[in-house]
Amino acid sequence: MDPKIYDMCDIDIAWCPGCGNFSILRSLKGALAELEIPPEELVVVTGIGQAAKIPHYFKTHFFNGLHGRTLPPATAIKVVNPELTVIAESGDGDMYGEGGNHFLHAIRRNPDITNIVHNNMVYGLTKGQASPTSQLGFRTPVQVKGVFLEPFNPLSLAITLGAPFVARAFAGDEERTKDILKMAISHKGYALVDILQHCVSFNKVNTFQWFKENTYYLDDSHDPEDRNEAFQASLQQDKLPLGVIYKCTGKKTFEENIGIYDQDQTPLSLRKMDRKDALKILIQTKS
Amino acid sequence: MDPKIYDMCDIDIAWCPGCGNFSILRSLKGALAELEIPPEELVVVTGIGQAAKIPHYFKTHFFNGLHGRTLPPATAIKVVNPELTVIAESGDGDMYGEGGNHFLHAIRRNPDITNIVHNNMVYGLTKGQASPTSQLGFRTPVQVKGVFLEPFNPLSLAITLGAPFVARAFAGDEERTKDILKMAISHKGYALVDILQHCVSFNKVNTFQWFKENTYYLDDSHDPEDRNEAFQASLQQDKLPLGVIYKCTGKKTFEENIGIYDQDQTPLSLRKMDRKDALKILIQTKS
Amino acid sequence: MNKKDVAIVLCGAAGQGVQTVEHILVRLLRQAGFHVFATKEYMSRIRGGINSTEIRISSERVSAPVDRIDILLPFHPDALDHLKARISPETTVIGDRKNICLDCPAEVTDFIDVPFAEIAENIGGRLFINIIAAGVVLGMLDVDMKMVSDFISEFFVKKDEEIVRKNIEAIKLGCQRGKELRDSGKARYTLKNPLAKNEVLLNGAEAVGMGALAGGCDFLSSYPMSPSTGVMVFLSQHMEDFGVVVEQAEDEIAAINMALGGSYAGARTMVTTSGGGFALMTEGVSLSGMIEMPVVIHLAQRPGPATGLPTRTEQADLELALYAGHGEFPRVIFAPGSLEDAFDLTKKAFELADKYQIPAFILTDQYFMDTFTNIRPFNLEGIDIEKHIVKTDKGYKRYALTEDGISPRGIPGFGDGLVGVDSDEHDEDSHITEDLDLRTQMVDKRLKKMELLKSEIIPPELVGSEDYEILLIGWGSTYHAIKEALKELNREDIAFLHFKQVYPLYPGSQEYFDRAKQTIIVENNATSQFGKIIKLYTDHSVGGNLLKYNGLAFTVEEIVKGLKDKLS
Amino acid sequence: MNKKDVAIVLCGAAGQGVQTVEHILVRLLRQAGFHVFATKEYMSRIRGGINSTEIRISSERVSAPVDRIDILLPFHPDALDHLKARISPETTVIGDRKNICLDCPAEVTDFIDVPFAEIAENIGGRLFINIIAAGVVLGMLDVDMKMVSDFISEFFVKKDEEIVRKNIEAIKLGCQRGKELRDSGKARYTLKNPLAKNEVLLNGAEAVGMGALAGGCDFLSSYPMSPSTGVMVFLSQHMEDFGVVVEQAEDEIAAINMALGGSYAGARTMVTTSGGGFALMTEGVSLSGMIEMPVVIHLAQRPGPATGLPTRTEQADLELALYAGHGEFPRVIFAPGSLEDAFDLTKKAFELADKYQIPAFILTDQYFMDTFTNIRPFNLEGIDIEKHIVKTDKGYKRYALTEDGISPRGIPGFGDGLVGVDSDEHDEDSHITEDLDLRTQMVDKRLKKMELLKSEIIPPELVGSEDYEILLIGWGSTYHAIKEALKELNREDIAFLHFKQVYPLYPGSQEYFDRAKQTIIVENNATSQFGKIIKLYTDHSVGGNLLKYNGLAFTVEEIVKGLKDKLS
Ligand SMILES: Cc1ncc(C[n+]2csc(CCOP(=O)(O)OP(=O)(O)O)c2C)c(N)n1
Ligand SMILES: Cc1ncc(C[n+]2csc(CCOP(=O)(O)OP(=O)(O)O)c2C)c(N)n1
Ligand code: SF4
Ligand code: SF4
Ligand SMILES: [Mg+2]
Ligand SMILES: [Mg+2]
Repeated sequence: MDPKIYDMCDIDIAWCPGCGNFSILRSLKGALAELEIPPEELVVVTGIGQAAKIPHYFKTHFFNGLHGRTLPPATAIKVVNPELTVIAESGDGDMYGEGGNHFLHAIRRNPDITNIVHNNMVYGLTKGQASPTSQLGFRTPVQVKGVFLEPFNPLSLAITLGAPFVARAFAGDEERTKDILKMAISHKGYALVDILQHCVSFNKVNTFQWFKENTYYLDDSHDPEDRNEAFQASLQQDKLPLGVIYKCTGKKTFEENIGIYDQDQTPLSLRKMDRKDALKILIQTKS
Repeated sequence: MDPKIYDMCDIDIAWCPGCGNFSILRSLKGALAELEIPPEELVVVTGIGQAAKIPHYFKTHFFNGLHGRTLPPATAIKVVNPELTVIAESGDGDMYGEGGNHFLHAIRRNPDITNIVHNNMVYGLTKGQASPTSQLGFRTPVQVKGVFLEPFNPLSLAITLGAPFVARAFAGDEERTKDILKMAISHKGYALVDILQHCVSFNKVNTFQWFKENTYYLDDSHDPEDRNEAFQASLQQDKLPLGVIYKCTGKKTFEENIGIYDQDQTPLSLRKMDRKDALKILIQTKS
Repeated sequence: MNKKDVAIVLCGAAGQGVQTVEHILVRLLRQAGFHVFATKEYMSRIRGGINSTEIRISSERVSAPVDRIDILLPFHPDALDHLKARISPETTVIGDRKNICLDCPAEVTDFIDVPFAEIAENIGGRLFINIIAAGVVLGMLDVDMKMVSDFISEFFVKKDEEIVRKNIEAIKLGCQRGKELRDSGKARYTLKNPLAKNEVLLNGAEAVGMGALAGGCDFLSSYPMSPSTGVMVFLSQHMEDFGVVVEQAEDEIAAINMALGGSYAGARTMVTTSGGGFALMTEGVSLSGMIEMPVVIHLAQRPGPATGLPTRTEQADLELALYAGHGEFPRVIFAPGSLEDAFDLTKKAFELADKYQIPAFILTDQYFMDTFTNIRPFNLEGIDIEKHIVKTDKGYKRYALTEDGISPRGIPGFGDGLVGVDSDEHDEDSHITEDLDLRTQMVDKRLKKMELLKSEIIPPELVGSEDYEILLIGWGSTYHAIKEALKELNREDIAFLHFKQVYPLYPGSQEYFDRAKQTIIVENNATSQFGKIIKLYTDHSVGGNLLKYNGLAFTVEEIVKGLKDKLS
Repeated sequence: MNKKDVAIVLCGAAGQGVQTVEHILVRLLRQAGFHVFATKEYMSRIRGGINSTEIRISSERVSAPVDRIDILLPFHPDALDHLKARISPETTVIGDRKNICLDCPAEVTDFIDVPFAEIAENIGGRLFINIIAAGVVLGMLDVDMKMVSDFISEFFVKKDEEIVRKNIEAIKLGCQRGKELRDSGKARYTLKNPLAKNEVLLNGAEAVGMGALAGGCDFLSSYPMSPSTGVMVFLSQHMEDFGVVVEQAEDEIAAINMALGGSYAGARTMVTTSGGGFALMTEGVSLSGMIEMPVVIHLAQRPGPATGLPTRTEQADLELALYAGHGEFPRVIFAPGSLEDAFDLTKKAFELADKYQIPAFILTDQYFMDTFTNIRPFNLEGIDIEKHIVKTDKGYKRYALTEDGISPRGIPGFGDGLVGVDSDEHDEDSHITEDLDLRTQMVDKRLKKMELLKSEIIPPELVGSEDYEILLIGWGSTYHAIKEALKELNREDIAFLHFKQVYPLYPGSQEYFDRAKQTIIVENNATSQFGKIIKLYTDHSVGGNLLKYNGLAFTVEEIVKGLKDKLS
């Protein structure tokens, strides 16, 4: 498929020129095109923030909900219609701050969705406060003395929680980000892709250059199927590893576990409902 | 100190006879007495649930707030008056379910509080639904086919998030639980004590006996200061290790970082406020 | 003593098996053809404390709690103290002498000593006490022994034979005692016309749950919270036979956001919650308003603020339901008074939510959830489920501006179009907009649906004479109690207007008020919240009120007395 | 052209430095002794789009937005289209010809070509455009050059010398152009009586922040959300000099629960938030009600529902603030109309919250937060902070039942007593209770405080003739616009009643309404929420309304026109 099929004409993109979000959008379109997923079979669920505006900029079904509430609707959409490809996508503040509890429990639930986080280590849309991933010492108008909360490590956390696919990418490398996204989307079960993203307006510390200098790709010596090794890799701070950190297959998904598709594969959303007889029987049990 | 100084007369305890909560209460009183912490210097903050009723049963200051919201008020109380010993205590549902986001971020903040969780692997007060720590296959009136969400491992999570003290205890062993609590309370910084607790009314799987058979104490060969070793220990599932799993010292606390006590050690709550001059100066900067 | 109905109260600590007695009695008595009504009040604890269940048995339909106790079965020494205000010389107390505490202020004039504990020990242990007690009641009411032992066998079907046998023995011994009492004339009730034979026995949670199933509910996400959990448990039990996704969310915020996502994808979704849990959902309610996404919210009220009294009842979250969520958007709020209402209105809530793409509320309360009554089986004619979903085509616009404000709703994966929804102000195609004229149009479009909703309002039900001078007003779960009180008062000049839909208000309400010389509202709260809604949306200020907010439901006598005081 | 005040509008994309021009202009013009007023409208994005700032400069006090544009400085080709409805033959457009788009529907009759870009390039780059533009305005208004260059040096003090020099050069060049225009008579304004010399220039966020400091605030926990973040930023900047804990919470639920914990421990705490964030706090509001814990809630409104228009303004969360939280408990709600109000009322909110142990609200909005005006420095006499905290003794009971409903509040660590608070219904000692008579007493105790609160209500302010026939009603941030409109209308028979406290309502309000033949309410929302509060709490139904809900604040002309239409 040509990534052009996702293009929308006549749109005014609200991102700042030079922002890493543009690259992420291109990588995502590329990945979807190569996976042959047409817009009609794709739902992108987002919260609120700069990253969360992404479904307004390409052709897809979308649910642009509340700040921090990306994962609950995404999980529900997938279970109601498993035939759809569901991507839950948002910023670091949205996903790990306001939405932290859903992050924990969505991973436990293991729906077959891809969770993409644009991690610019700052709150962009609200003009530059610290996010959970902001680095120690990062100064903002609110964190006047610099951040002193332990930065949140989404990768280690996801691995600890049992996520079956955990990866890190860098927006600055569109090609490899595309490849990582392809793997994540194809993976059955919950897949996290935390994408390091430069914010040219509010993060003057973790810039494109900084990310370039402080990341490296994991090579073949890394075995993503070894959970312990993956965990160790996720903890590395001196240089941040990129690529698929952890991967395991065969974990049952939420949709499979819930039981609704044991007998009948028809998506819930398309089933015919005739409940008169069943209700009659049910009511009689109460006599 | 004699633990009797915490006794209240004439109280009607709402816990079921045989419940592990009674033992936890005794261990806690013992620990506090041995640490010579009088009720007047202690604040117990709880949420809602059976465990959360604990401060109604012994002498202490207490803030029995909302379900899931134990850690935010506890953090605030400690920073407003660091002279108080602050314990944030509640059930597994409260702390890891409804309160999951605060669990994540309180650990990042590292207030000098002790976080005690009565982990009975079930929602007691609401009559027996699954909690985040319920084991796979656990059946309830809501989880009719048994739990299939990945059980939540609070210890691994806390270690991953950078908690400086992480321990597991078993309510059935009052003496050693008391010792663990003593270490946790004395530890400077956030300290988690997840206490396995038998619920005789709603958890017929993870009973006193089950916990007895499925736990063991870490011995001297375990080095709690080795984070990696601690993490590995926290992951053990065949038999659950008890004791101090992880410990590190010297991490700055929230109260120290926030800056309010850099110059003046007086608790915020007891400071005199005269702001007229400072306000005059401030207003003049706006001319 | 020869009453048309008997009020039996069982009282003991949590864990003493009072619920088992209740369960057995109400079902057997209904099978025996009596009308039954059972309601309980209990503490927020699992064991201990002191709880009570009132069972009314009658040859006429009976559906409201009374203060009066005809027969009291105390299982605990604190029982008499707990119920002292309700014990009168008319009360027959049956039970162990040791449960009649000596320094109890209650004046027990009619005590029948039945040594339950001793009899039980003889059979094999104290755990048979409650079965024996049930037997005594059944015996006094002359229920057929065969029916009783069949029921018991069935009830204990999963236990081993020895246990079944002992339980049958226990209940038989109890029945025998009951018969003896009956025959001795000590406790004689002539309840005629057993007519309830073909009826079913349900509580509020089941009626709401069945209404949800009838309304096409196929997705429920919720977080446990008394007294709303019953609906989640009910649907969980029927997940398989009805194909319903039931998911316990990590918190209430996840619950409502899941429900909205599910609805977006094409399911008919619902949440069930209570006060504090609902408070957490209010941002989600606003999202439903903005993205015009159907969701049914069952809000089972309990006394607040905050945690309040988790197992008690109140009607104090009406204003919260009405104003929940920031910004301005339409909604409907139903408040069932009867089990039939609960079924019909829950079903209707799904229909309206879907048709108008709005949040629809069912407001119940702990009293309503936990109370059993026998009723005729629900009418299932015409319960065909009509989904208001369109197949999309290429140019589909989710928020097309239409005459009446309703934009045809598509779902992803059904048709060729793309379906977007956006919590920001949006254009017709659901993209973020900063076009401020469009903003105004979109607000108007959403609010316009309020007008359409007004054409479907359920009128209030007038009980009593059309020719009233005094009009009682009530809403929701107080229905039966006020109705019975009205009957008791037996005055031609008083009628009762019951609102099942509390928002938007029925436009004809004004007329009812105008016809009255005096209006009195009865509410289970402290500030007369529905009275305020009436003041706001009609030109009437309710004249007087009868309010109760101690955590218990109104009894018939309380209403009678309260009204007599006001009217004298 | 000889106006008593000039309305200048700067318009460009986000990131083009419009805010810098605004910043420099308003401060320099105020220093020059003019009265200034500056308000902005902007899109929810960081770069691009199209935003505008209106600056009014006058010899008389001026505090409200107007539609009229006297001077327009377009920095972007889309500017004229964006502002077309406000451009008239009276508008002088100054700027680069390339920013006057040719197919723009706006009729520009008075265009002065100043090649900003070219001049800027000559100095060293396009980034000087905005400084030059500022200079032009300053020159036209004849501001002293020395003052200007001193200000610029100070403004760029942290930059290197070369940059300072170039900026001074730029602003001088601009000033020169401005003077030439002034001298040529092309754009002449005679603004007399510069009197604002000793005044200060503040926006709403700063006024609320200073009020909080004056009210003794020493703890703020919040989560960023436009337009409420300004208050958090303000307090963060002054954490050190005032000893305030400012903590960014992980979410709004944590924020309010931290604030309640901080208050319990003895701090004076506050949260600042907006629509959706506040919706998440509603359970916490109920907790404040139940445990009787003071907390000040600053709610800066923006258009909803849901995410709505994050950077726009609206007055549509009044009902939410009033009814937020399950259960029944007292609260107060203030809505400042002026910066002075914001200071006084925020201070007062802390006092009342503490004295009555309740949640106290300050309701502002984006317009109010972001708008600058010069005012006299706040009066700091009598700002001594009185804490209503008692030292406890051994037998201390947190919820002692007292005559007036207020139980003396102790804190842990101050005195010999133990201090417990409980979100369940509790006894005097704060332990969980199931004593249902006590429940009623505790509800009464909490609600009783409402009566006391009524004795401290701030009366509405009547503007205009006492002898009115027509009464305009407004609340909160519309104050100045309605006031100026009233002056403009210049009719003896019209007065304006402004409510700064919107709940509980001033008991004497009724009288004001009774004296009017006609009442008209002006609200920045779609359903007249304050009108509903008047209907509910007085015997008056407001006669007509002027509503606006496109996301912008009312301008003077809009109100004038709206009223004329209604009155004709
Ligand atoms: C309930 C709620 N709280 C706060 C906000 C304000 N808000 C919008 S976006 C945002 C943070 C954005 O940060 P992030 O998620 O990292 O996205 P980015 O803009 O950096 O891409 C916040 C706090 C909101 N919209 N809703
Ligand atoms: C907002 C909110 N949601 C739900 C509840 C109902 N609730 C009370 S306690 C509880 C769970 C208790 O489980 P846990 O925390 O494990 O404590 P336990 O009773 O097992 O000790 C729930 C769901 C509540 N009080 N508030
Ligand atoms: S503010 Fe930062 S994250 Fe947002 S669009 Fe601009 S550069 Fe990107
Ligand atoms: S329900 Fe379980 S946890 Fe609660 S008191 Fe009883 S035994 Fe303990
Ligand atoms: Mg971000
Ligand atoms: Mg538990």
